[in-house]
Amino acid sequence: MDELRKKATELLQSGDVQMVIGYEKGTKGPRPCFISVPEEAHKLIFDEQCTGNLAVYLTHKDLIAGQKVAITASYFALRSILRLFTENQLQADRLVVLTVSVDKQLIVFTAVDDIAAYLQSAPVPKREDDAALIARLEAISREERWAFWTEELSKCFKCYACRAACPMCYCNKCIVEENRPQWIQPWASTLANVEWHINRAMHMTGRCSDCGACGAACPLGLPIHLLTRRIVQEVQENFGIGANEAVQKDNVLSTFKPEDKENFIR
Amino acid sequence: MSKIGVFICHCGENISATVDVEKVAEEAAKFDGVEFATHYKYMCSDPGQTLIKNAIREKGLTGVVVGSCSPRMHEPTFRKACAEAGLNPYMCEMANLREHCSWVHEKSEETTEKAIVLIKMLVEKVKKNRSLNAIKVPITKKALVLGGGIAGIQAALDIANAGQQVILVEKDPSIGGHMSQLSETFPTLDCSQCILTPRMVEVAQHPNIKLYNYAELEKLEGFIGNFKATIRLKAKSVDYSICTGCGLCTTKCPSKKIPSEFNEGLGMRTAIYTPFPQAVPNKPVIDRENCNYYKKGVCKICQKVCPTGAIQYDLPDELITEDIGAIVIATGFNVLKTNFFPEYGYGKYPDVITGLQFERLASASGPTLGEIRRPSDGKIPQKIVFIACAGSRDQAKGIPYCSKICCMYTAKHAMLYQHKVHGGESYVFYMDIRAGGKNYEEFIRRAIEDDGVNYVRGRVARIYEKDGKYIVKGVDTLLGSKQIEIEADMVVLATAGVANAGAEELAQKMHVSYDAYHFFAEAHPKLKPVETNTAGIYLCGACQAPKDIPETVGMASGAAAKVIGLFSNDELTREPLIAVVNRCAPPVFSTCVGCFMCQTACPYNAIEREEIKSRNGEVIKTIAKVNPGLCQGCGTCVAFCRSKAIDIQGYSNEQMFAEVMAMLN
Amino acid sequence: MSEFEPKIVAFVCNWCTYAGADLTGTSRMKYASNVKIVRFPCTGRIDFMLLLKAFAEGADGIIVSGCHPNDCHYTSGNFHARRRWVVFRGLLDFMGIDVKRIQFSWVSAAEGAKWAEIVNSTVAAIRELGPYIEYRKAADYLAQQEKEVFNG
Amino acid sequence: MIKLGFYPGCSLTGSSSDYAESVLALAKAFDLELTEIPDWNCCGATAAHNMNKELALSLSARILALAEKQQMDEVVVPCAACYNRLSVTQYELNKDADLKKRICDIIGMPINGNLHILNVMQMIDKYITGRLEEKVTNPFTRKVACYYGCLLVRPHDILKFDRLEDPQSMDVLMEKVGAEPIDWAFKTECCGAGFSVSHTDAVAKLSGNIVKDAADRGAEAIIVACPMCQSNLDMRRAQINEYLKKKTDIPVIYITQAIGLAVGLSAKDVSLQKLFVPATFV
Repeated sequence: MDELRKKATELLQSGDVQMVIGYEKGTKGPRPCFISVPEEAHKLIFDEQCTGNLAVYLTHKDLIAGQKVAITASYFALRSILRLFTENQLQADRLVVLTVSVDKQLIVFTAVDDIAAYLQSAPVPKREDDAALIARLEAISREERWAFWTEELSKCFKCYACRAACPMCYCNKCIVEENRPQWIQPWASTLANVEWHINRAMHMTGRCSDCGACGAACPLGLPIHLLTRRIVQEVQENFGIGANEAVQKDNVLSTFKPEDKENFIR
Repeated sequence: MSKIGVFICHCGENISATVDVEKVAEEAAKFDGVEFATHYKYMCSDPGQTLIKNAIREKGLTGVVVGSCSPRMHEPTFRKACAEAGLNPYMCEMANLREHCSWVHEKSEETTEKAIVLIKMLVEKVKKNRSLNAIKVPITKKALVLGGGIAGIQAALDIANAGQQVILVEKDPSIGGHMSQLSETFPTLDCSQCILTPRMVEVAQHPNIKLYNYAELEKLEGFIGNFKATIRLKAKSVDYSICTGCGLCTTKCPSKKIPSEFNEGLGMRTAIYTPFPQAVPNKPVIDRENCNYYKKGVCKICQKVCPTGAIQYDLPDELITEDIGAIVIATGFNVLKTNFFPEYGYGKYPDVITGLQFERLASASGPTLGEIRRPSDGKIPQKIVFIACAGSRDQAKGIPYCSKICCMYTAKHAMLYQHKVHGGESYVFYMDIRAGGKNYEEFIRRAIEDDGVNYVRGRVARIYEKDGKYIVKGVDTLLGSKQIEIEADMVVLATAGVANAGAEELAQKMHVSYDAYHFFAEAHPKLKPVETNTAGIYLCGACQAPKDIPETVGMASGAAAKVIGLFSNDELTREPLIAVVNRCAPPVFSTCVGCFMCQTACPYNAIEREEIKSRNGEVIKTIAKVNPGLCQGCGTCVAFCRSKAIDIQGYSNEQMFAEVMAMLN
Repeated sequence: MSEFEPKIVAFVCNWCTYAGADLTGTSRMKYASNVKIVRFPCTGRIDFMLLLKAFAEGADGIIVSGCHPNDCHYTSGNFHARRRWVVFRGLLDFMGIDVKRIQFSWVSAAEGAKWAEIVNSTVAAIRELGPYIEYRKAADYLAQQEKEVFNG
Repeated sequence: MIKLGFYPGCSLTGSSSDYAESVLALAKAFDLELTEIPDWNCCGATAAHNMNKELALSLSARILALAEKQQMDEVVVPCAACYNRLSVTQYELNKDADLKKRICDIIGMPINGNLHILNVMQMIDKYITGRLEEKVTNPFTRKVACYYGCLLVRPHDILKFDRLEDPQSMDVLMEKVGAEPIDWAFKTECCGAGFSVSHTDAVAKLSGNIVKDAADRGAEAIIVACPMCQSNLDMRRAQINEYLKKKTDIPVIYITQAIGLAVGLSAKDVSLQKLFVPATFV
């Protein structure tokens, strides 16, 4: 951690970057912080508690405002950063990506390819364990699953915290704001909520870092991150493309293999 | 406010027999925005069309829905009628009341109900239609033909004879391709050179053809009608403007031991060379890899003997660019020549050769002046074995396809052998004889019956050398799978036809697709055999798949016809049913966020990058842009775009949405 | 009481299945009139939202059909569509939406008989499953909300 | 010390104990520790899968499961038939989840299906080649005919080992220890294999052709990596000679014996005394 603070101080002092996006100690757990002066670099922390996906800030034009920034990225944030590079949203020369490995080593990435290599070698961190819920959902009948999700999603009041927390939701105009045609009714009601969450999950295909930030951000604690996780699983199982691979090149749904398998088309 | 006209056709009785057309018109008249609804016996007839035209003029219709047959039948008819009455043709839609309703259902209320809903769907759709104008793209009337084999020669001549400009690019020092290497051609046994060389000369002398030999395509930009091709003219070390082609240099060159490509390694050539006596252009190039001067810095004999001083050692590669309207790919194929067949000993045994090498042995201009002699010792083989399907149709070798030409040329080889070596014994091992073609089967029968070639149906397992003979171990499946061994003096392998080594790279350069075997892919396997999936790029000959000369020439003329057709207009007119990226007010400019994932989805490479710049030239945003010359209107990008920034004209999100909503409410 | 007549929406591509359905007509083969066809240039164009909208607006079943693999008029639109449907179907099933109500198929321009068979078997299957009220209930809930909002 | 699993199979504990001994001796010389899979059974060889597919898969599957249970990652399988059966079984089970489940139920053990199954050439290639040339003290300076037989390289789709029609791996290794491999025509011809006991006349003919070609082309030894090939070419030599109407005395040596000798092991270390046709030149 000292190394990280030292590096941040150095980057800010030298003027190499104008801002460091990192974590500081918060009341309950770590919270994001934005440090622009070297004197504040001592606030930075980075441990296994720091799971939030800071990559979300990289596409905030008002926050970044043309500055060169450094970011301390968790494993999943690294995936998101890779994806943002793939989608032409980041410039390699305007960003310094840092992370701290499991054995507490500070890593400064010099090339985008190095991030990919690191993701491949580092262990995937454990997230909040939803195994019990997933097992339950897989065990119950389809009708019961529908009942479960409509019950859960009927509570959603479309605050879009899930969208705000997601680094991949950087569109200028979200599908829910589209009104010609009005694909999704703007108000919060079960069907419109279901449609929104299906759209959100589908739009994450091949892009999702599987960080779970959407679910964590939900003020009602709805398990909506399970939807995107399901998509990650579908991609892995059907096309043999893992999350690390999917984020790196093209898009799972914009590409194909003639030999892709399915068993439901007559 | 929309003013839609609805026109229900009886189609004689084809529709009215099961659908209550009066009721449909009556109900349609009640739909929101419908100004006028009627029915008529034959809407596509002259009076029917007049009915529509009059209604457009008299009622001031803003949209038309014709409820009749399939739009795949008469959409152009009714759109044209609308245009004639002053309505934008794309404001006309058709509801399929015949193929999708009256013909497939019994007469009933449900059938009429369905017809009413179908009309309603299209009424709602047409309300969201926009006037569209056909897309015009200017055309540069100059064609680029890649490859100077028989395919490229034919295509170039056809285009040039139609009065259009052609640039022919050939990678070797001479045009002619594989056909120039052949001895005689099946099924007529006429001499290949005799029929080819006049064409080659015609190319060289044609005022509309500019020939670049020893050149390759370096880069290709642009789109149909508007390509920009960069061509690399490889350094020849000979100034062609001075060289007279006297050939003195090639006789004096001291490096004489270079295996000749033209003779498939069975003869030698010099370092400064023309590949063969009838070469076009008949001027030499220096093969720098094998030239003493380039290797050791001394020699310069060719320069000394050249009467015109044409030899210039320091000439570099040259890059030129040409504006091009259309491209014909005619880069041909190759045959497998590696140690691909360890079991047959190719590459290990000097007298196990490929079919192409046999062509050179049989050719009067070849290294043996047409006598069949063994490469190893020059002896005339008394017993010879031909193996068809050497690699082809062999999943284990990774070539499951049939190379198509081998059955025929193997029969020809065996026949030539029998003609040239009296008393010689020849065997052909084959899997099946594929002789589909005019006079082809008769040719095979001649080989077997008149010339006494022994055809053995079966595979060869192994060839090994023993006491100066090649033991060909095979099986005769027509004799109860009897194992047979033939002690041969020479073996000829009909090795598989494969794509050229650089085919994949070239395809990527031009953005055309290729198949799993690196042959270029046609746009449609049946109906677009000479088009590629990139508009304005056509293909012909064996670069698409192995094929024989008549088929190659036919395809070349087909590709040429496409080019000539394209060049017959000054502008290219295309249906405007293409994708467009939306634009909106600053500071957003477009809801496109520039992720460019649509680029990877587009089968036509129609999506480009567009920079939105501020007044002082600073790039504010980079967004996608659809090239209207390339987009074919499949709409894959539309369904893929998360932020709905791309939409497709004619099948827009609003239109499709309206149709679905209308159907169900 | 009359038998339940399912409403079925067919999303088809112009070049294969639409033409195949035309052939069903020219061959005068009969099929149930429950199905109405929406024509798209290509299966690659079919937005998954349209399927959801169809269910919400009262469809009991959906047919999505296009060119067989390798036959796409646009070379690869159906391959893209196939991937989309694999993922979409997995997600819907996870959420408890009845994927048995969506029939995907490849019907070529020559397969008029296959189109009739697909339609008839789908109608029969959906008739068996009954009306998709379950999904529309979520929409009814929407209507209630609307009432609450607008009628106080 | 590198530890590898070891599956000797039936032949190596009986008629081909010399093969087992030479494999172990060679491994030891290069610091490889081969641990036998405990409680192993017959792989089913060529007999089982002609009779009952399920039985054949179960026999080999049990061996794989036992190896996995010992947390072995790599298993050396010197016998070409065993190597073939174990590899094919793992491939078939990985390909078909239902089948895997059924077989696991039969043997009562789970199978992951990620075992690395190595034949002797692969073992040598992976763990010995790097140090081979430096350790050669007694180069095997003989003309040799490397004989691969049918099972070592087939079916290629599954084994993915060497070139199908003209394999090279033994030739390359033999060159490294100083031998001169000959170019000959019978590298992958059948020796008669399973007819070793039932149709010795067929063996005499098939093996005879192999021996003859090797001898005619001047080979001083035939090098093999399969116990069946070895026994057919060696043990049946009397009948072979009868068939050939000629006395041939070319010995048939396991590749592990030949390499063992080259790196300084004694003839006894590699059990050379067990040959029927003696290697007189050693």
